[in-house]
Amino acid sequence: MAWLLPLLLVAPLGGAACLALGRSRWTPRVLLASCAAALALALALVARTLTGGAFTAAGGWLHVDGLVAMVAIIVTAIALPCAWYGSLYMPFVAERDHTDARWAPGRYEALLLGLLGCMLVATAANNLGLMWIAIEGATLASALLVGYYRRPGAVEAAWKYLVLCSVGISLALLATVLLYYSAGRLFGEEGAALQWTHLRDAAQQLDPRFVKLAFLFALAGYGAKAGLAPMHSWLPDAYSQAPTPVAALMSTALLATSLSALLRFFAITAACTGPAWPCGLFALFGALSMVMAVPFLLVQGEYKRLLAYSSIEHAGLVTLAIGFGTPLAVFGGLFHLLVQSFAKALAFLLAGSIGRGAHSRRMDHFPGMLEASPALGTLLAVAGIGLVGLPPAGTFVSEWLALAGGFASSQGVAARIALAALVVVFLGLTFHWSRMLLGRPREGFADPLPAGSHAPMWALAAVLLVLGVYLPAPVRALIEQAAQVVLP
Amino acid sequence: MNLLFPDWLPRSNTVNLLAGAFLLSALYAAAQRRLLAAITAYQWNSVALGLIAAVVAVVTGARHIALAALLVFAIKAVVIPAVLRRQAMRGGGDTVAEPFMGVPAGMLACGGLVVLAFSQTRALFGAGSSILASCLPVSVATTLVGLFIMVSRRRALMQVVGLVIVENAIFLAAVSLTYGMPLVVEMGVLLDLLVGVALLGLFVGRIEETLGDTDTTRLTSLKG
Amino acid sequence: MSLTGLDGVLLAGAVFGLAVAMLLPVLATLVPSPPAALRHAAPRALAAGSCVLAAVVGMRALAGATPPPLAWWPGFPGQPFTLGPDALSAPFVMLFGAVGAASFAAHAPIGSERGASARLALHAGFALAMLAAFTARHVLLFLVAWEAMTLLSAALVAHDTRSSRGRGAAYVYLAISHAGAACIALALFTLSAQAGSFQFEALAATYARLPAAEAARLAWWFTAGFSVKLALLPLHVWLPMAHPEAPAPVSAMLSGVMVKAGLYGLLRFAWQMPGAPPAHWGTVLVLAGIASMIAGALYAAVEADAKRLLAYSTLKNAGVLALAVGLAALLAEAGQRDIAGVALAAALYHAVGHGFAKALAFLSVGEAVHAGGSRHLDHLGGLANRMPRTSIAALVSTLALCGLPALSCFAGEWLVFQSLILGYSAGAGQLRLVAPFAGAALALASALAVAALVKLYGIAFLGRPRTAEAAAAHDAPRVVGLTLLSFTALPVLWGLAAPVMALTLAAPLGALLPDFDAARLAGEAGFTLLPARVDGSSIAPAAVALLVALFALLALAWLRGARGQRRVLRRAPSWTCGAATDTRAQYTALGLTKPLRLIFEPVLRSTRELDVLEEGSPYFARRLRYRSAVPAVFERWLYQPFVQAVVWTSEQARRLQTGSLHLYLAYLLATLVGLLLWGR
Amino acid sequence: MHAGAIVLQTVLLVALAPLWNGVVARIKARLQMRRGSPVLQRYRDLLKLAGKETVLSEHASPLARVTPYLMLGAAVTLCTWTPVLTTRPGLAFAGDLVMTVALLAAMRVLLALLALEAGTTFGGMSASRHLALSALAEPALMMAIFTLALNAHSTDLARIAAAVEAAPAAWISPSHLLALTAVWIVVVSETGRVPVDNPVTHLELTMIHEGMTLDVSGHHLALLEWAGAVRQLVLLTLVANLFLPWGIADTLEPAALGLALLAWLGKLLLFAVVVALTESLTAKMRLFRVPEFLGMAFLLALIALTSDTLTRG
Repeated sequence: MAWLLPLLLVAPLGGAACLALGRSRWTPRVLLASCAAALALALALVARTLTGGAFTAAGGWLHVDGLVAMVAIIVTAIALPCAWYGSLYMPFVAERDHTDARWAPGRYEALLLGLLGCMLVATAANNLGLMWIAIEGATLASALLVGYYRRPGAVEAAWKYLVLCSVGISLALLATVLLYYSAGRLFGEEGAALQWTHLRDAAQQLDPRFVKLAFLFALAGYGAKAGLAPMHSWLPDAYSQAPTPVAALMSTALLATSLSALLRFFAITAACTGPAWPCGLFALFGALSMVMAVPFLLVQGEYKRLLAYSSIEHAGLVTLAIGFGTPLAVFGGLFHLLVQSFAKALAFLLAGSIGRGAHSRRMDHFPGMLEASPALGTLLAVAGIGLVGLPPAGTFVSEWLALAGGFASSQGVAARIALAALVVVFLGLTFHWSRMLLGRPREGFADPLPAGSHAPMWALAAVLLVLGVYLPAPVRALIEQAAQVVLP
Repeated sequence: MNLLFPDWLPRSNTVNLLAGAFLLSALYAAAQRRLLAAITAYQWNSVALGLIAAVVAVVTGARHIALAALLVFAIKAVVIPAVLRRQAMRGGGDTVAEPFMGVPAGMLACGGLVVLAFSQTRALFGAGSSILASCLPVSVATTLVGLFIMVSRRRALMQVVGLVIVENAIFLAAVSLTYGMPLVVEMGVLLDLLVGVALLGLFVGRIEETLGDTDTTRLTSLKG
Repeated sequence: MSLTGLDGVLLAGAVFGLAVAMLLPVLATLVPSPPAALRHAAPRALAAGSCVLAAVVGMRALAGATPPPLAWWPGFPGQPFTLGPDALSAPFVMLFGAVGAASFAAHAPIGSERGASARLALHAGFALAMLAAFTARHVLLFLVAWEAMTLLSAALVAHDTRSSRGRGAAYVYLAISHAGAACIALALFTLSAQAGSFQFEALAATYARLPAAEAARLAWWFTAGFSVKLALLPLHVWLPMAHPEAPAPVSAMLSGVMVKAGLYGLLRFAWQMPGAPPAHWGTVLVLAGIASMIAGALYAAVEADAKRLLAYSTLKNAGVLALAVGLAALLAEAGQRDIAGVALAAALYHAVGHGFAKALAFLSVGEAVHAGGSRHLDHLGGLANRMPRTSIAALVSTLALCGLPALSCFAGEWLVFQSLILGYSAGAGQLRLVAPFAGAALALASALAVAALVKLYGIAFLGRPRTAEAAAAHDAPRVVGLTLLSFTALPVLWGLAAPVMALTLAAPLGALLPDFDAARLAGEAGFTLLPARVDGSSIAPAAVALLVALFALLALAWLRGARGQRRVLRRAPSWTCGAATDTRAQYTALGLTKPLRLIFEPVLRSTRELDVLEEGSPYFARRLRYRSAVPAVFERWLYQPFVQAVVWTSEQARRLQTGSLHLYLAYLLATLVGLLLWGR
Repeated sequence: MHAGAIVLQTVLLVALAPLWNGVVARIKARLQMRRGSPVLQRYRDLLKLAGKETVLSEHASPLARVTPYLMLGAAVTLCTWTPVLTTRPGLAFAGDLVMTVALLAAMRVLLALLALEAGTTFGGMSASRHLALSALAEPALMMAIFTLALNAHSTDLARIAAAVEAAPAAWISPSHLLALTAVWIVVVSETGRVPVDNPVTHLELTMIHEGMTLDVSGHHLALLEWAGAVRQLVLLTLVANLFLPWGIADTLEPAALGLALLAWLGKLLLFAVVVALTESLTAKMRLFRVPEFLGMAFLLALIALTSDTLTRG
């Protein structure tokens, strides 16, 4: 409880400070400090949740349970390395591309922290309206970040992102309204019907017709935000155009946040109409996303677009796993949501160093990384292992747990389709990776960033690999609590 | 609490009337070739929305709805159209929206969407509760129409118009179904909407300065 | 970790030893200036020692001492990981230990410091994964080990990061193996879901209780998956690509042990767990085995790359294994369980015997290739006089792989023939049709393999060196040479003491065919090998070896008597009918088996082109260029079309993402409409 | 354990091996209206070679010095379990059909390696041809005897002989005759006789077996020659006693043994006549026709096997 408000406030305050500081050598430090503080507070929150269980705060506006704690950890634990890397990367880019000439100083940091704050609020919000507002805020902040470099591509990507996500968001608002209405008669005091906890507890009495309608709109709306096919179209453009640290954050933290928002609706619907119906829809969209990503992963020239499609595939896998509805699958899905974030963030951060070093975003322009730069090459290999899900990366275990739960469930067909998709994706990704890692390196490739920029990536890699061979009890308990929230 | 079942209200007919006007203005916007005309249509749409809000406020006597109505008038019927108009002027005056398909075909499509929306949402209500009976279908229909506008127009600004129409529709649902959400929420929603439109305007500007005009069909450099 | 009994300690020692050996070189790179011993010598010795421990565990398990499995809970859902050999995995663990020890002892550091320690670390990790794969008793652990085994060996295949051949090989290997692993995992998880447990014991219990149709479906999934590792036609393409590219010590483990992991999987998951293999399983395996045998031997015979040749010979022997297992299944299906036992014994015995021989072959040929500076046989030659230690090992392994009596590959094939004949005369169902062809195929394949291996040793080690490097070749470093020589004992022992050794397979045989009495495989005093029938035929490899030696000595004595004490041996230039020829007059590797290539032209479809570079007189061109290649049939006609189809489809599908915002909005609208229409 | 029988048949085979060649040569000479060399000439040659100085190529490896002894050792070992006079050869437990074929293969391998020792053109050439032909001959031989083994339910040579003898009807069964033809072709090629090879020529374009020993001299050559002779006689004995087991003794009574000895010698003489006739009547075939010849043998053997399956299946 005591940890919650500071956690939500530290980021916005830091952002304001950055804005105030402008171009000062303190600005990056403030960014790092607030990210670190957020991570520390999130850890404290997890400890609180594990010991004390779920609790509601701020007069029912905020609510913390396993899912919240887990997503908060994902958000903050990814934000810190990204910010760390960015503090080395963005200045380099600025002086190479003169971006800051067109851009008020300190605003990158401010926007990043604003995004972080919005995501945390959206995660911890109990009031669905508040959650909606926070996610909309996150969308706006990230849209500005996507357009950070004002080159045509960036503007185009930002425009598509903004338009598509705004539409999605407004559909989500309609969903919120419908849910609110479906419970309108139940609760006396105004606004109680917007509180997720109330709705969950009273799910049985809700009007299923409206709940279903609400879930459909939420699926389309927040689904678009989470990048589920076929609402995913904005995603490759945005991820490939956004500054590297931002892309890393969006493909992991923002994805987790939007999914958790969707999961709130899912939980209520499952409790109201019985799990079969929403599970079916989840499985459908999950499998669709995985299959849809396959061709773009097979035939792809750009590294960051490849990662974008891979994150569509992973989001699909998580959704599908939850759609399976068996405890094992849900556990696997949430575990995958957690562990894939580290793999993806690592892969995106590498895009910065390697892409800038090779002056290209095309994969065939940086072969032989293992030889060109053993450190980056090794990290790239680890990232690849994590993305395709090979041991000892944690994604291996999570993927198989998710599918293992699936084979047993009523959606065995979807599980088999997903397995096939995974295999083909493996073919595609291993092909691209074999070309990036091996072969004769290009002349004059050099890691453009100081060696310190490897540290955050090593940290991500370490977590990824450790979670593949050992799952500490607290993490396991956390994931189990989160699974409890999704499907009690 | 019986306020929630205002069948006996004579005013419900006015609400129905306004809801019809709301939908019509949306369709009118969808039928426009000219940008400024579409913006005007949106303005009427917002006015209808504000009136509905006002009526509901009177009916229920809920203060925050009255406030919401005022806000709607202020923001949706005045500020946003102004912003959009300024953009449109900067974008070369009374430009043409250049629809992909001709107006009649577009109208047919919109009609189909409206029918779909009504058929899917009517079923949700019993014979009674007339306000709801008209408003939710209208709002869903308008949502689809707004989306259709976004799909079928080349101009960036037209897509903004479609988007704000969608927002209106949802706001209609909020007001009519639930007699308004908690005030704070509505504030936030409106604020976000405002910022969003401002941002969209900003990016329309950027598109112009990078592409030289606002034909969004040219924004296809990122593919595959 | 629960340590119980000597075996538990030994196994734990092996596992931890390999783990440390894997981590040491990595950690050493973190130290600013690590001592060389820490980077290579120490981990190498440690790994070799751990493999010896593993071998001991395997032998004790063969003797019936199976420790309660080690348990460790990594925190994932489900039961703790359990690790321990049982009767079935025992022979494989023993094989792994023996070959592993040799391959680490022979793993001399080559090239850059960094590369060498990286290779060693990967090698140790690969060994660890393989040990875990053989001893895992837990679904998740098994899959982790299985995939790690593939991944690490693929990394070793691509250890030369600049070689595009290595990259292609590693990719094909990874891709096909992963597809296979997916089949395995599908079956395993379906099973564990029904069992509600990840433990093999529970799986077996459930598996046996499943309705026949479902059990059969699972068994076929397993078969598909493990056939990839066993490299049965047409899933074999990765093997001749990948095995040669790895460093020689690793190739030894790949060909000698890892291929047998496929056999282990087939026996464990398609036979032991369900109690009996599904219908037609035997027939399919026999046919696949026949095809693999002949293809492997044929391609080996026309191959000129030393290590590829050995890889193809592995393909041939994998075929023999599949044939034996298939026969066993057919016989068991027909109720001839004692003959089925003979076939199974053949499979297990040949698995180990071939493992020894092939590992020795790869180690020694690897040394020769390293010394001669090329894998191409035509760049070697005359090494026997330059690398005596290596050439002895190479000779023994070559003769063993030829299936010559009293060496490790003979007894297995003999048992196959026995089961063929007995099964035929027992009139066992389809066997009456299959047996003759199987016999013919086995005989043909062996004869072709003989040609291939004679070429290998004859061209590389005998005659005159064909290049300066080969002429300047030196024998392997002392440790490696002694390793090779001492490892030579294993294939010899496995051949000479066949009857005794066959008895040691009683435990695994009992695990598969409970009512089979393995003691009947050996005759009186363990001197003769029998097909489990007293009235059948028998062989005594040791006796044969003794007789040959005896008569050879008699001949020596006779000559001594015939010619007294005159000096009789004189060295002189080779006699070429009076002409003085240089080394190029020797037959080339391609030339040596050209007649075979011509005979089997219709199958091989090899391409030959001859162009005259410099005309001399009309009948004698001064310089010619002769090219000859045997096309890769399966890649061209089976795999390339598939890949092309997939890529083409993807190209088409990419049109979904045209970049048009309106289209994307239309997707959203359509989704919404669809949901409204059919969502509820 | 009748050690006597073992020693007897071994000595018999080893001693008579060179003689058979002499007999064939003599018959040929007579057919060509020549007096020909004396029947015992071969023994004299062997003794002379054994006494001669041996020249070894400077490129030869230590293996080259061992091979000749191993060749002879293997050949003689074959004699210990081949049924010559009786269906109860003593050492049957040590070797059977498969072991016999494997030992023959071993000799082939050693010979091919020996040919490659000197690093000369002829060695490689003949080794190459040798490998190609034996790659077809070995399976054909295997198949042919396999046909009998299937009927005898055993790969034990003596049992096969006994089984064939016990079932006279089997002698004229199509499969039996086909197998006999196949095995005869194999024997002809294995022993390097016309029409596959010509033992007296040294013309490099045609020679196969002679080329492999081109660089071998002195006592090594003597050992090789003798080993070849013994191997040839063993093969002939196998044909004689497995396919046409008339007169072979089931017991060890002297009378039966004597009869068996006569029958055996008679069959060998018959073979000699046949070989001599073919050699003087037919010409050697082109080298690249030989594979077809052997392929035919393989095919015949396979047909024999399958027809057997179909008729008795």
